[in-house]
Amino acid sequence: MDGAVIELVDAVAVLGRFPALAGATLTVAPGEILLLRGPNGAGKTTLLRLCAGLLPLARGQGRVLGFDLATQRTAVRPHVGLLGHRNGLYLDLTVAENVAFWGATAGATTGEVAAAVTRLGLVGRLADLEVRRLSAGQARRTALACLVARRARLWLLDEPHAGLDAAARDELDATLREATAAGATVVVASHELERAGALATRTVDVVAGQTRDAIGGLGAGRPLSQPSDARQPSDESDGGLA
Amino acid sequence: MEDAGFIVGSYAVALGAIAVYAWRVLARARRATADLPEDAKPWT
Amino acid sequence: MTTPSTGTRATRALGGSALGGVGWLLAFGLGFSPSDRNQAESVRILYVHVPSAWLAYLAFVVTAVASGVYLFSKRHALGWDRLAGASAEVGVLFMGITLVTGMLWGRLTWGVFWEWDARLTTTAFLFVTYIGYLAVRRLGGTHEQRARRSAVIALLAVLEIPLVHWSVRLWRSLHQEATVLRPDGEVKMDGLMLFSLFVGIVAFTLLYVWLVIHRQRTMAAEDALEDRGLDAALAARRAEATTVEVG
Amino acid sequence: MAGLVARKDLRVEGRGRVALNQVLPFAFIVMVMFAFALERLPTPANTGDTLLELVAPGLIWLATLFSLLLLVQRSFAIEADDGALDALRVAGVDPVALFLGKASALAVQLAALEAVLLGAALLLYGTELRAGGVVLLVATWLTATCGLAAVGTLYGGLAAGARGRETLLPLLLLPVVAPVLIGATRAVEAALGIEDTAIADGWPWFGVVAVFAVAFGAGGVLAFGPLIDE
Repeated sequence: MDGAVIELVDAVAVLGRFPALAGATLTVAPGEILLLRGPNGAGKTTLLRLCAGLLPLARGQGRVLGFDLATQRTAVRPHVGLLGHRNGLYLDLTVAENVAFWGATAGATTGEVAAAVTRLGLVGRLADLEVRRLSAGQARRTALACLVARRARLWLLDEPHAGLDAAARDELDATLREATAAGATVVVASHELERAGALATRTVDVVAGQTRDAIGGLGAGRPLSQPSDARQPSDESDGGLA
Repeated sequence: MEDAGFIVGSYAVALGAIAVYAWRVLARARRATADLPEDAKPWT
Repeated sequence: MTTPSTGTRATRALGGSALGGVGWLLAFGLGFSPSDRNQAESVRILYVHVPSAWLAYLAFVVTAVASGVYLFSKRHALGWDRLAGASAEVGVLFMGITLVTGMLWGRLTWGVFWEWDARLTTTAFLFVTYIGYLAVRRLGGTHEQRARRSAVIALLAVLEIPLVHWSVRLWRSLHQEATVLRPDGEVKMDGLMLFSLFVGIVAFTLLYVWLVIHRQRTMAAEDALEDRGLDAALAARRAEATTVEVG
Repeated sequence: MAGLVARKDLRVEGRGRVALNQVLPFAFIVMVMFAFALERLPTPANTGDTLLELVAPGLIWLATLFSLLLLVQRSFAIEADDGALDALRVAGVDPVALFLGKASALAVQLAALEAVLLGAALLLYGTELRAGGVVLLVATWLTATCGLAAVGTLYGGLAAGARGRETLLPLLLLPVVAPVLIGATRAVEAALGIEDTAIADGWPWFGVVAVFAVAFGAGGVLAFGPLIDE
């Protein structure tokens, strides 16, 4: 895939009547691990959902994996993996059953599903445990296993490190590096600078619905003050049929 | 005219309901167009 | 335009003629037309009941057609969605009037307010279905989402009408009650009575068109306001970014 | 793909057993409540059947409709628990397969529930089966189940993400299923020989239910995509 994975030019996306994304311009090359940095409510989640083809493009242009977001946003979805605050799993089903289901939606063979499960270390007794009984880290790894099984080429992760202990975070970072090595591209939205920073090849700031290239890599980025806009509903809530 | 109550009543209900609804629509129209500049009115 | 409103010279003329129609309806319906041989005065209610029923059905046909055009036309013009919404709202109003006047008429003719007659039952069913449609229209989301969702529900409602009518008619045929008179249609009308009915239909049609035009324009104005609101919110959002930068 | 979704729904139900442990008892209780409400009336003189026996088919289908509301809400609750609905959209699962999958899983649960309700009617209301009417009974049972499952999944999908969905679903669904309530009740009355109605009289009613099932099967396949997508 030669061209850029994500090309946004002044993209605007609206939650209800609030322009959560007010003109984001962003280009992501294949194989990158991009860190989207910014306070809560800056529009990070909306940006990820827009790239996953879940939100209509209100204004501006956008292409993901060669698909035009204005007209082909349903076609882009099978190639994208979005991991929000909720893992999108079935709590009553076991780890193995969940990964098998989500893999099957993308036509993965049982071999590929088994490989994904073992790669995320979800083996033995853990594989037959219902997701309801898993720890946050294990559930997060199950969701990642689903992404691997679905062979997603673009990973959009929203606060993936939230709720994980140090060991689980290291595993997560290893998985992301493996994914990019295998040709995937990863975009991580996080406001935890020290964790994600070490991982990212590039950092972009998201401020009040717009993107700014951070000055240099991790080091130079200075912590952003929380914009004092009180009326701003947080867009971190899951975007059902708002 | 016997049963006048029912008959006039039916007219009153029908025309009354239409009048109330028309009034509500016009009031809402006035509110909506109050701060809408002349050009933005698609029907003018 | 001094007072802000959705009115234009055309709608004022239309409004005037609608009021004229109502005046004629009152004059003929209550005054000049004779009483019926066997139903006596209650036939006058029909001059309101029948037109409102026909206009309600027309309104729902307009909603269905407009929804179809919105969904299947390439341009997806929101104007059609607004027409569908406005017509449905006026349709529910007229359907409500049809039911109430139908019950008043039933009270005088059959001595009972509600009669599980095929026509009245279908009308009541349509009334509830389109109240559901209006509830769906208020679900929020962008204008396009609202339009698409409402259009689908409107077409499903149209799919439902023949089914309900068929099953209700079949159901009523089991209990063939021997009422001499059935509401409208079967009631023989001639001369002045037929003219009064005609006046009723003309008056209600004018009212329907006038109401739909104003309702649709109000919706257009509100949508335009929202879009302008979006620009304002966008500007404010962008301004926010600069203040953070400076701060 | 539709089979995949259906198996997933049924496995979740098999694991969680909410329909079995909650919806089924609810349906049974509704039947008992009907009996409380109607049983004390004197038996009508003419046919010798008790009132409950006369209205049993209607009560069965009413209890089915109320249970359908719960099953549909449950069917979309399992998606909403952990954001699976969004994940299904991102996975690019074809809406037609999603609709057919969820509808067939719902149909299986609904069919089982209706069978139990018929059993309850035999037990509580003194309904007797009639050999001749069994074909009509089974035909109506299956067709009505397909129709209700299709329309339930369709309107369930619409209400899934909306605010106030618990109250929106009954408002939208109950009027729409009126033809099934009328048709299926009359057809079952003919099948059971209530008031000595001939079996032949039941088949036009079966026609109504069948047309409803076909119409909303097709309607669902076409309309589910636009309704479920954001």
